[in-house]
Amino acid sequence: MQESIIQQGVDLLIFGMGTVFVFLTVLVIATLGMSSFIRRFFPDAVAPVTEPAPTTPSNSVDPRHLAIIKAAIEKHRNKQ
Amino acid sequence: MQESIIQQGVDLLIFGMGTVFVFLTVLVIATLGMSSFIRRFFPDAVAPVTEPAPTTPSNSVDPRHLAIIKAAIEKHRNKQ
Amino acid sequence: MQESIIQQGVDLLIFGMGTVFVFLTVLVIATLGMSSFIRRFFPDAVAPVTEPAPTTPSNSVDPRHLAIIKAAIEKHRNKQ
Amino acid sequence: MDNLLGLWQESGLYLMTPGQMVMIAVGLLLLFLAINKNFEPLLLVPIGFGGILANIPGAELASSAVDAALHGAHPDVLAAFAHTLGLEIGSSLEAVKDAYNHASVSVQSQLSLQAADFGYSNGMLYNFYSVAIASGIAPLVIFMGVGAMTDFGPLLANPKTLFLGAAAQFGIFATIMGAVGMSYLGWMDFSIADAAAIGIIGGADGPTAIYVSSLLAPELLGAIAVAAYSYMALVPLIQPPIMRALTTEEERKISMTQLRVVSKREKIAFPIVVLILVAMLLPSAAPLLGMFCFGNLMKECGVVDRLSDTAQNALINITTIFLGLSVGSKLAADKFLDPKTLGILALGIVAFGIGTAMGVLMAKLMNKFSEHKLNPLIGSAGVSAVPMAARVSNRVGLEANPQNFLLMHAMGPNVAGVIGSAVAAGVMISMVQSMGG
Amino acid sequence: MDNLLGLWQESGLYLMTPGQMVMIAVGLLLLFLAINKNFEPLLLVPIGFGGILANIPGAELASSAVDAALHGAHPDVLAAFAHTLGLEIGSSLEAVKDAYNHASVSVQSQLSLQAADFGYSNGMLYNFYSVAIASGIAPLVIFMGVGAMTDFGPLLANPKTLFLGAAAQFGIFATIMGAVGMSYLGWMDFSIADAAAIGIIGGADGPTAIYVSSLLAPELLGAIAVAAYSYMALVPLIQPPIMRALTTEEERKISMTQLRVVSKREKIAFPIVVLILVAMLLPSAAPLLGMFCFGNLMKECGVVDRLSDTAQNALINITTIFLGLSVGSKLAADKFLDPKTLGILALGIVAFGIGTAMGVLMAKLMNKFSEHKLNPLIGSAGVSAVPMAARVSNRVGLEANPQNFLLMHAMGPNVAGVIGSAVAAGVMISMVQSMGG
Amino acid sequence: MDNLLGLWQESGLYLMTPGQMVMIAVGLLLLFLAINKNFEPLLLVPIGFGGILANIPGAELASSAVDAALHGAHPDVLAAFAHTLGLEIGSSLEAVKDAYNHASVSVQSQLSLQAADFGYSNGMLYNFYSVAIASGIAPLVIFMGVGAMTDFGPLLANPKTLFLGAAAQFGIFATIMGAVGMSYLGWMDFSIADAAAIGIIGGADGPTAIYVSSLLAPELLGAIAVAAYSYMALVPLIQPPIMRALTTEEERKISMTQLRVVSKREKIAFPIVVLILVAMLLPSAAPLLGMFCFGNLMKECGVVDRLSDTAQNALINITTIFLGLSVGSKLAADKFLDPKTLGILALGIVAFGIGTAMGVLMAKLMNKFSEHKLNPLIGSAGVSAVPMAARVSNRVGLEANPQNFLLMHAMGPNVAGVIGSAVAAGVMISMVQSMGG
Ligand code: NA
Ligand code: NA
Ligand code: NA
Repeated sequence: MQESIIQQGVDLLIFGMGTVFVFLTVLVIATLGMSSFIRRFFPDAVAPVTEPAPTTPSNSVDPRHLAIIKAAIEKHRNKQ
Repeated sequence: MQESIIQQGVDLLIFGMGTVFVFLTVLVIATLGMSSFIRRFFPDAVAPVTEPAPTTPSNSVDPRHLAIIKAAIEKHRNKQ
Repeated sequence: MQESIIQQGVDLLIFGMGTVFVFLTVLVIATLGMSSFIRRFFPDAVAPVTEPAPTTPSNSVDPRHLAIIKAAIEKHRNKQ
Repeated sequence: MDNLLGLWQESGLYLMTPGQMVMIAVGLLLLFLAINKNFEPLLLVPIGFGGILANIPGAELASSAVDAALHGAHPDVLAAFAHTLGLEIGSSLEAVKDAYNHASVSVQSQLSLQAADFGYSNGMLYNFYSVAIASGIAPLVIFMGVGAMTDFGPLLANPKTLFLGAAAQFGIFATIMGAVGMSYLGWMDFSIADAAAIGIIGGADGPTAIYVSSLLAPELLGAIAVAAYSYMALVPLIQPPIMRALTTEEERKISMTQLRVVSKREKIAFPIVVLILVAMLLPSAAPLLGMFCFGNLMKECGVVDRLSDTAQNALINITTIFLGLSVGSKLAADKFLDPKTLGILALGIVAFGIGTAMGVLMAKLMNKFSEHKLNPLIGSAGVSAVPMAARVSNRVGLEANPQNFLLMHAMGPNVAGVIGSAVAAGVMISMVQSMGG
Repeated sequence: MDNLLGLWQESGLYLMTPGQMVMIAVGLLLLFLAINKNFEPLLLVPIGFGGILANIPGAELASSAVDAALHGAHPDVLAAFAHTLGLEIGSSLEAVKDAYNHASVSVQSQLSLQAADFGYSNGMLYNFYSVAIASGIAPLVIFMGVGAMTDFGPLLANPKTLFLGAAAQFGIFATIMGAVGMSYLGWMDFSIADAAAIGIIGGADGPTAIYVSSLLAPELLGAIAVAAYSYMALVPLIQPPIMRALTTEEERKISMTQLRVVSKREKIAFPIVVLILVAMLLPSAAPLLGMFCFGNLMKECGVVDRLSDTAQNALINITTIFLGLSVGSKLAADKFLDPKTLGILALGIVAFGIGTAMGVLMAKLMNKFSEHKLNPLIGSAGVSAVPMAARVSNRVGLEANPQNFLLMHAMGPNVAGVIGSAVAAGVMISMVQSMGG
Repeated sequence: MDNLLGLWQESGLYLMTPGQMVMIAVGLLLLFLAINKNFEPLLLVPIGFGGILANIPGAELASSAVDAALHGAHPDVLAAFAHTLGLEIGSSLEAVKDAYNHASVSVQSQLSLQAADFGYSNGMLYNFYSVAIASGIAPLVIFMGVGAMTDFGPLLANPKTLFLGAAAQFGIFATIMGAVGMSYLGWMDFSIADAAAIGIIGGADGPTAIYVSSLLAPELLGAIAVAAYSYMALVPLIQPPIMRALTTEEERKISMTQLRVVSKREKIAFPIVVLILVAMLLPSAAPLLGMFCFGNLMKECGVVDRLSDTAQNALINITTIFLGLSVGSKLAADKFLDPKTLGILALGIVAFGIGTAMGVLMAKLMNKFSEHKLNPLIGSAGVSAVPMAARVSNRVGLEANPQNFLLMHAMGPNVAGVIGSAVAAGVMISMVQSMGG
């Protein structure tokens, strides 16, 4: 039993880590294939621009837009 | 059994279509009655305007407003 | 039984009202203690402003902002 | 022809009972009050509509599968039910119904599966009720949302207004005495649990009333909820005469000093303080006050704004829709059209009146012992009915002194009343359950 | 090594059946149509994706615990199931499956607990299906949201367009005849309940179709939903040839008078009128039309805008996500790859065609008796498929007369079609259930 | 007097155990860290608050009806339970508890009904846990929302960074070895299922950790979730020393070429490619990766923006509130205050450290074979902890070279780490369940 839990841990380590590497390796290959296929046969008419900022998952409102809107409101209020 | 399913289908056709027509006919009458009652006894003070555009169920933001807001943001950004 | 329901009602009245007063009295004391502790040891760097308007639970959009935004849209529309 | 006859015999006109017709009229009345008179429309529109749906004859939207099977009363079904209930085969429908209502939960759940075997299923509104109210979840989620919309600033600036919120809860307990008195006199047949559930109308707080009555007196829930929301809407009519009668012109003119500035940190600490006191003193109030404080903490802590926004909008709105329809399911004619409903309506308005009076009198009492005078008009806001009662205090105050804005001062007792009735709810649930009520 | 072998034997490549491969391709096709061709993407993206998930071999996402246990087919499990089902120990897997499918609800729920005892659990999509569709709740909530997005103004301005919405429902019933005919000829094995569920495709209304088939023919739900949404997306291709064939150039040029102004009060009263008629005449349509009218009342009454907004946005979106994935669970290969699916696809397009034709012909018939001529092109909008069919009417109208804007006129029959098919759904559910279908 | 005594004996002060007091302090600490130190507040505010609620003495909010009945320990109840469990009447409370914990699901569900017969009901948090976590739904819905917020652009521009996400998962498996080692040495009593659940902390991904531990080690879920979120918040402290120790100044200065433009079509195709690989190679990862890819497809496909918005906002927020409170229910003192918790906290931080190190070392290894040099600092982002770890890579990179912006480059391994740990989760669930763990 004590032996066996170590054995089970080693099994998890080997097969688990192996699966992760195999799966992600296949995914690298598939992704490269998919990308080159699409870039070759279905290029976009207009080149899209990569987003300049990173995704910030916990923040759903674009802070720049927020700032602009706030500024607009502020300005309007000052005029009154 | 084979006879019977045809019979059941015919029953559905006759009573189903009949119910649809009867129900909607009663609804036409009830609606006309309701409308004339309301227009006679509870006319609106100010005539409301019928919406100029059709309902677009799959689009929850008024596209015109969106365009205006976008334009405003754009303008503000250009000023900076 | 008839006696007993009156007795139960009186029990509820006495212990219920008593608990409400005891609990809220303790809460008054705890709140005063908490406030004086915080004001003494963790005063805010900048004094916050109390909200000028009452909470209006059933209205989730600040009506003033709404008015400003509407005005902005109106203005933009007129320019077009 | 059988089909045509069948359709006619399944039509509402053929099946409708006078009771259902009356209840449909009641539903229409609630819609009218909500839409035209602005009576708590967020709740009364769904409740009124749900009440009409619950009374559509033949649709059985508010019935469980077992109710529907009993209503169908097919001999095979009754025989099977009688067997499960340990009755002799051939028992009357009444006997089966009676045994079912007194059966244990495990037997009821067996009957439920049996009804499904016979092809019966729960009605739509019954399912809504089970998920939203019987589980207790909808009132708690709404309370969390209310917490996220509540500003304790005015209360923190003047904590002694909590006493006003405490005093106004006397309306709850006086109403309980009224209900048990009616039972004692033989006018009504209210149990102590019923009486407690009726009393909570005096808390002037919708989710608390629904939560308590779902636990203590589910069959009265429809009448209690309708009474609670209707009287909350009627606060501008109910309170002012009482407030004027109990105060002098001089008292109504008392001008209160401006509230001090309350810091963000105090506002964050307050829900935690309440929570800890609940944990130490009154565990039975933990579900209600726990969720309320959680909502308020989300609002004030400033680091989970997206959760707070959702609790105040999408989540509370979704829950309100289903809560309202579910309450409507309790407006089925056979449950609602009962003399008890009249008793509940009568007791409910008394509850509001007494709560109002006690709040005002408490303020006058506190003025005897305190240097900083309170305007006693803010005492009536202690019943809660947020924010209506606070607005009433302000309005009556302005009549006496056009320069005297009481609104912010009245918000303190107003939110104190929410805490007060949640405390009362906790202690009542705990006491009634230990009375075997 | 055992582990390595185990992993390989659990991998999709080892386990995948040809049927699953085909269904994954079908799922990808649905995604392609939704994303690239804009085929009702709000539903077909979740349905297509759910369909792929349901066909991942070994993951059993669309299976109940009992299905998974039967698929595992361990002798101990089969023996226990056979015992519960009253079969002799050692019964074949087929015998156990068969007995399970015909067992009563209480026995099935016992097996469900037994499967849990053996460590099996329901798949993710199976759970979604149970909660969202088997309970009936998701289609009803979506219908409520659609109600909150529907403007009955054009219909109220010209109520007789309701007849167009009635006539177009003939597509439903003609399709039922087609389905029973196929059964009669021995081509397919549709029961009367199956036939009714297939017919409802002709209602051109997604939630109605899903609601009806979840009650009458759950095993056909996948095919019926896919057919309904696909053909709704194809309305711009299906309808115009039929419309042109049945009308003359002159008729298509008919110009209609501008619609009168409809007051707020009429719009508020309309859903209540519909509800009362349902209560009096057709209780079986109460769930669908009740929720639809409730949504519309929330929109129009103007006092519960926050509820109406939520019903139109957060709530309908959340429900759509789970409804779509749940429908996808019914695209599992062993259920979907059946000759019946071909029959359903064939009958569905006929249903759309007949509904379109009858709407147009009804408009022509009404013109014979009425002074105010209708442009018969608006008749085709009576099938519903909101708002696509109304746009098609407008577009075909503009071809004939570039000054003639039919869009608002076509919205009347368009929303009438929604009511019409909900009425048809109610009467069919009621009749089929009383046929013992 | 009985009532007064009853109230006191039901009060928290009378009932509170030292353990509950400690756990309330832990809950307050979590709130402090979340609110003042910004430790993953979206999760730790609900978890901390839920933890306090779960430890309110007498409220039994985190207990099932059966737990509450066992806690009450009334002789009649124990006798009835003993009978159902097949024990002799008069068995000790311990014996009944033990038999209950080892009973089959069907027997447990019988006891549950029996407890209801005696008037016990599930606590609020227990219900939240059952619906949100035990069903598996809440972590999956959050994963869908995360998918809808993830931009795979940087990963698609440089797919070989997937290897960094793979290498960092070594933290998971090394931790498993640590846990089984502790068991081997007799320090702790972790089963292989416990070890796997603890290992997943190294995946640095909240929903994955909660999903895995709800399946493999529900009683450890509280500690695992607290460890996972706390260490994710501590990434800016944990990672930099390791990153600096394993890299030279030169390596940290490596400047990477700008990422290529990735087309919309590639972004749409990527989640579908992942899904198909999952279907072919690793069905056990289908729930997690399926929902993740579904969320991402909704975001990228551009035709279901309203669903994507809801998945990213209302739906994920609602789910987060209930997920957090549910996790809090697992902070009840009798479960959490166990030496195992210390073991979990110790192992968790090791897991983060090893994952970070392996990511960095993998980047250095890849540089040996590749022309386009990677800055090894982006390797540490492979543990996921999105987007914190990527920001740490950027910050440490700027220290070495103020012109070198690594943020976008680090987002590739960062999201690769999410996929990597979902794959690891799938393979572990499948292997452990087949080990009979
Ligand atoms: Na109150
Ligand atoms: Na239709
Ligand atoms: Na990870």
